[in-house]
Amino acid sequence: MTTAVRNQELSMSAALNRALADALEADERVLVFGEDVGPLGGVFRVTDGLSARFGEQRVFDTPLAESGIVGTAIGMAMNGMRPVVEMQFDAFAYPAFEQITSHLAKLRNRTRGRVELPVVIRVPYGGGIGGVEHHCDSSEAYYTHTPGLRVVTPGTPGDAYQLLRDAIDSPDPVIFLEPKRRYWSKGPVAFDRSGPAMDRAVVRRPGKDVTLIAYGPMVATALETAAAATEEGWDVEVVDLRSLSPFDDETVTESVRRTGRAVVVHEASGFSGYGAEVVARVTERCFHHLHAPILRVTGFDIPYPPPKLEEHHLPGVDRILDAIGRLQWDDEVVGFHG
Amino acid sequence: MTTAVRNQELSMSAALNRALADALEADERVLVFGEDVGPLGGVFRVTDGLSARFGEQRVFDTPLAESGIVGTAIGMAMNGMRPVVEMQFDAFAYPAFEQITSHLAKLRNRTRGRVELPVVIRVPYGGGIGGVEHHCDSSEAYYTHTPGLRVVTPGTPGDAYQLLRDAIDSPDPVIFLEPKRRYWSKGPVAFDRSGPAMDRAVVRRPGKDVTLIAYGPMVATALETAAAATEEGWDVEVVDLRSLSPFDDETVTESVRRTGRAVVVHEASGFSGYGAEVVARVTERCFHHLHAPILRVTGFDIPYPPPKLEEHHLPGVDRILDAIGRLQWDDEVVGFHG
Amino acid sequence: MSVTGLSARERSLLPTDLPLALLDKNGIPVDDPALEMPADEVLLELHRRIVIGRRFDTQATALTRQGRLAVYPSSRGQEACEVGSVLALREQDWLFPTYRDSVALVTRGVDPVQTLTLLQGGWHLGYDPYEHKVGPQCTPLATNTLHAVGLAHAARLKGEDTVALVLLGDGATSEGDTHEALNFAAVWKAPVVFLVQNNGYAISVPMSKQSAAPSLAHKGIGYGVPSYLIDGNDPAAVYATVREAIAAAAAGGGPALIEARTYRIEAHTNADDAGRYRDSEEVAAWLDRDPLDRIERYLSTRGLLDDERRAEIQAEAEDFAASVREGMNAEPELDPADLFAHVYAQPTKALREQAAMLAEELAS
Amino acid sequence: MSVTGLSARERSLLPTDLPLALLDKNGIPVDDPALEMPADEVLLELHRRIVIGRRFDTQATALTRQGRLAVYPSSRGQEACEVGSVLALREQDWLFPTYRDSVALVTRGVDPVQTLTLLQGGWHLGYDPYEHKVGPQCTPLATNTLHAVGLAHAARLKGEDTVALVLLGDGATSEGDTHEALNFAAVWKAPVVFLVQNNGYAISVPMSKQSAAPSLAHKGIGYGVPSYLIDGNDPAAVYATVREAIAAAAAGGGPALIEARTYRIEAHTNADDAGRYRDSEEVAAWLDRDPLDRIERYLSTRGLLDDERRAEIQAEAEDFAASVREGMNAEPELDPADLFAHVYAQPTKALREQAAMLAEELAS
Ligand SMILES: Cc1ncc(C[n+]2csc(CCOP(=O)(O)OP(=O)(O)O)c2C)c(N)n1
Ligand SMILES: Cc1ncc(C[n+]2csc(CCOP(=O)(O)OP(=O)(O)O)c2C)c(N)n1
Ligand SMILES: [Mg+2]
Ligand SMILES: [Mg+2]
Repeated sequence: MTTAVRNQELSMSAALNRALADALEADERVLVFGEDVGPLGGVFRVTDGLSARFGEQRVFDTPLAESGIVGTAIGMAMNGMRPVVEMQFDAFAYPAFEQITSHLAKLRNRTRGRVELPVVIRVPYGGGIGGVEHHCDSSEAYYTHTPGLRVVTPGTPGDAYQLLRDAIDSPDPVIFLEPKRRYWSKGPVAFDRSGPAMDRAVVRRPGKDVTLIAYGPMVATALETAAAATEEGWDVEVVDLRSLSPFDDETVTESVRRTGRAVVVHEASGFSGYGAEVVARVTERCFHHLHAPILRVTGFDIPYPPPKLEEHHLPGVDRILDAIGRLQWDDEVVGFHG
Repeated sequence: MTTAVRNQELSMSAALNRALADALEADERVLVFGEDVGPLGGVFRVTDGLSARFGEQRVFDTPLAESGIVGTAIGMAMNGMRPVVEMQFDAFAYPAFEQITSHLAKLRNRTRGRVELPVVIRVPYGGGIGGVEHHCDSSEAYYTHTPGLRVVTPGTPGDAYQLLRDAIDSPDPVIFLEPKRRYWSKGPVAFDRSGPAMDRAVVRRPGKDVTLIAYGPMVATALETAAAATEEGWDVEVVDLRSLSPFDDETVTESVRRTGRAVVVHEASGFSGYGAEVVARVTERCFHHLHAPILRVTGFDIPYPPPKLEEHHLPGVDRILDAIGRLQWDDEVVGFHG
Repeated sequence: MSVTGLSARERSLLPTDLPLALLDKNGIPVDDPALEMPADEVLLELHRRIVIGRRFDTQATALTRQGRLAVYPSSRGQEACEVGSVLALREQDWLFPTYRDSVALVTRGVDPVQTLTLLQGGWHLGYDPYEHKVGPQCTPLATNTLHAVGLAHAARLKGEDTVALVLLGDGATSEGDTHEALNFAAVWKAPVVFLVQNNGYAISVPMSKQSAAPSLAHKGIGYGVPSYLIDGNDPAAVYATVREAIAAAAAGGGPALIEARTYRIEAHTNADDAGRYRDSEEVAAWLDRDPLDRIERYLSTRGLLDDERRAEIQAEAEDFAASVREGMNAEPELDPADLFAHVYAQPTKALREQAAMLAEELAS
Repeated sequence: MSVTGLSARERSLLPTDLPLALLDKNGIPVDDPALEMPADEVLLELHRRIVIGRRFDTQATALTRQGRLAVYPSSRGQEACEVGSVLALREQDWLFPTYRDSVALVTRGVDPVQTLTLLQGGWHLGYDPYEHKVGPQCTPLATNTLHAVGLAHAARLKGEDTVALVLLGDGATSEGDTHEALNFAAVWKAPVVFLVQNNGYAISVPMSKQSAAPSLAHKGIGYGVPSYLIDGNDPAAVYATVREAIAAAAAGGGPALIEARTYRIEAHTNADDAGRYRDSEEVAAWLDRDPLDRIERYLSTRGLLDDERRAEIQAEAEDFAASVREGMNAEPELDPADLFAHVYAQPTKALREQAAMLAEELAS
């Protein structure tokens, strides 16, 4: 049933569901657990039908405790399992922060490679769904700053499938960030895993004037922006990072050296955010190719706003176009952050 | 007794102890609590003698639970207190991450200013003391990326006193990072709080060739480097950030525009670390004044090493001098991160 | 392992085997109750507030269907807890509610429109916590238990006679924070009452997957906290127990843990599909134990409530619901500039710049 | 609140009022014990291992004074727990120790130099956890409880007959992770034994500031976990209890919680100054309850141990200590390049570059 169809149009949620099912099918060490991932199928239905199909020994609900979920996943992985756990919403992963930071990320190194923890933590993240407080955080920077973790995030249903399969197969722990506002967006999914490796960025749209660097929920927004930018006469290249840690210097550097201008986009607050790393390292490597400082278009430096105000917080096409416009095409000096 | 002496030579630990004593004396709403801060006086003796002097109602040991410490501090602050709590070592603050991130940082905003949380979380951080695993993390970036928190760190005993007094008086929650390798370094302390405001950086050493941006434990290292650099013919300006969040753009930008070159130094891993923000925002603001990309000298992207290897991890004078040397004095292009 | 007998200390900390009650499901007083029956005026007020609370709740659920509320977690079926516990509070006491406790809030006197502001998507909190001594409705599970302990402990340090009542669900008892809060409260003898509304589910997860303990109230003894297991659909029992626990806490007796057995009649929220994890017979059995029915029957039997009075209260509830509808019809006034207010006591320079940028965008 | 009596379930979960023991402080068997006295060979082995363990411990403390160890948390006085629990393990069982449990490790067979590698500052872990089924000595308090539960649950899913024994301190019981671990273990019926070494202090913080419960073992019932309160200075009692708990867990009976009352004779670590928070009379009283004395007296009275045998064991212990001294005199071989190994399964490009940079620095 799973191998016949090679290519299908699926929502991201369905693609993730399919990736979990195929991984459970392919490897009996894979376990899926967390809050409400059993009979309910998860609040976003990503685990829909899995406990019925694979049994409650392999797909199960846990008591309500995130540190407990990650801590026991670590113990299971020590004993040869490959746990895939869900944090119901991004902000609800914070109780697990110690287990993630002090153990999950570090145990391989601390034990000189003797303990391997192939654990995947699925975290629905980001806003744009009208969620009330604590339901829309973008917490990637907390994880990318923690050596030992891989952090990946799909921008398309196709990547959702492939990256999740790759994450589950990875010998390293992976924080798998799912852009919740894109759960219901559809796109083609190939099941042969023929896409680029998990740690590679991809050029989603080639262009020659400016590089737009995006990931997760902002990939679609970046592509929209690129389309709109043609009207202004800008040929925008869109790079989808896919892997936030490690960072694919090669792909990004090649693009920015070619275009000479770049904008990084993310939903999370800008200050000390992931975009800062992108700016810093790309600037180090491309300094003499840059016509203007790399700008960031990000969420403001505020707690995530209530639903009725989130549109003002989230980077959108206009704000990104504005930033592109400030890339000193006529050599005037203006900074986005003032 | 506390007001007679205006200026004294103290270790940073003693200066912090004095700041706590003076704050407890000045304001009866101030409470000091945490693990072992009572009769023992804290594992670094920063709270030495305080419970005897102010009583166990105001300076007390708690059960061993960091989320509990921060969570109850929030409740106490809601009820008019000004709690100053201690996390025994940096990595042991992680269990409190949810309380810090979802409540301490955000409650003012979430309640539209009705709930004010003047809480100070003291966190001994960083390495260089031969500490075993989990005792040497530099976790500043987790906090600086969290809007609503102020993050400050003293580099000198004088600042330790003043910044801690200011932090306790601040209406905002403050993550107060104490560089543990500098606890025993001595320096002059003025008790009149005549130094710059809590959110201002200071130029610790003026120079004209290159700006070295440092904070906390690296301030002393930066000053040493500056002294050594004179032999190479470089006149190095050292900026001590003091406040990591908010960031003092004015002082830093002024310096970098003047020198045209800069290096940021910190102990924490470089990737997605605080230095990235410094590079990104200073580059945005100083792009056309820069002769070379701003470089970072940081800890490697690895878990903190065991004691016998930490010297290789920590930024030291030589490594910083190397970075200064790579600032394209002869216009060759080399990046620190390869 | 062998048990050598139960000490007096243990006896004083363990809950009863069966939930304490004052009224059975038909509203008939139980024999030889371990709790004190509240005065008639209290019972009448419990009834009145439950009627109003339930009407408020159904109104809020209706508002989700009309798109006026982003989401609403109903407490239908749990009104004995929502109302009984709040009426047991004294004015100087604090309430620390969760997202499910909107009915508790309006019972405490919080303006209903302000109560719903969060769920409407207008601002994270619509009311002033200090006005009615009600903490923000808390979403990160169990985190509010620690706030309650801190606030109550501070009150004690200040010599204030304040008790904090914190509400939490069965699922929330599994979080580490609940453990830390019970322990801190016990060690500090903080005046806090923990009321666990055990409504059988944490979203879809049933109690059998949440805990293997004889009851959640059995957790108390592990902290030295006296514990009560009560019938959470009996308004009189909830009121009497919370009242007793508050009096003890106020008298310096320290915290108490109450597990109230109740049931969530609606789905977790309007966005949930409860049919995926429970069947309608189960719901029907609990409808048969309805808290409103129960107190209404008791009061009617006692002759304290007649049709006329019931109609009056119903009318009051309708008025209340109408005011809610009306209030929620108005779009909340929101100024995007407020995004940057209250991040810090004074906006930082960076925030002022960001605010200016947004203002410029909006002006163009 | 009134208690209507104790159900059979409750009875099976609660600990005894007084700590269970087999030998009193003078080594005299207690009357009518609730535990089964281990066989003579086991008692002899307990004694031998305690002698060796103690010698190891004093040797390690001495090494701190010579600067050969960065830090050492002594378990002097706690050897009944360290040795009794480990000898009760079967080969296929796992041990999850803390920083204080070096004696447990060497008793389990971990090489003593590898045991001390962490504290020497050489690498974070000197031994292979899979070799003797011993998890890394855990510093972040209580976090290892969850690892033990996960490992044990996985074993059960795989159909393996493995029990995990996790050690923790009195202070660690206050952390949220302990709560979550006990709860997960109970709900999953995971084969885990939680052994709390209640040594009276968490660094300087005494039990009175840590918990107000009748005992820490009283926490068990709140999870549905059977609990034992035992004399943690009685090697026979520790062995018998852990053995019983492991057998029950292996048989599918689920987890158990054991509180062993013991005492830390030395300061928290060599860096600590215990004089700041406790007096010498207290220490003296506990020296009088010494676990080694106790079992030695018992075995001698029984005629199972004579001076000759004691001398033999002492000699063995001295040899062991000598081998430790020798092992620790050698500087650990450390290659800075290893800093970049094992961060990921394969070093990333960035790490390879950083490694190259360091190599270049070191070469110049
Ligand atoms: C720390 C945390 N984890 C997860 C969630 C997501 N979540 C919201 S409500 C809920 C179930 C809560 O169940 P319970 O405590 O029984 O309260 P009830 O909803 O039944 O009133 C979950 C898992 C959350 N809000 N906070
Ligand atoms: C999460 C965490 N917080 C704080 C510490 C610092 N710390 C190390 S040992 C200790 C006391 C532990 O006491 P207990 O659990 O009783 O164990 P003992 O040392 O007595 O064996 C503390 C506070 C830590 N290691 N981990
Ligand atoms: Mg519930
Ligand atoms: Mg202890």
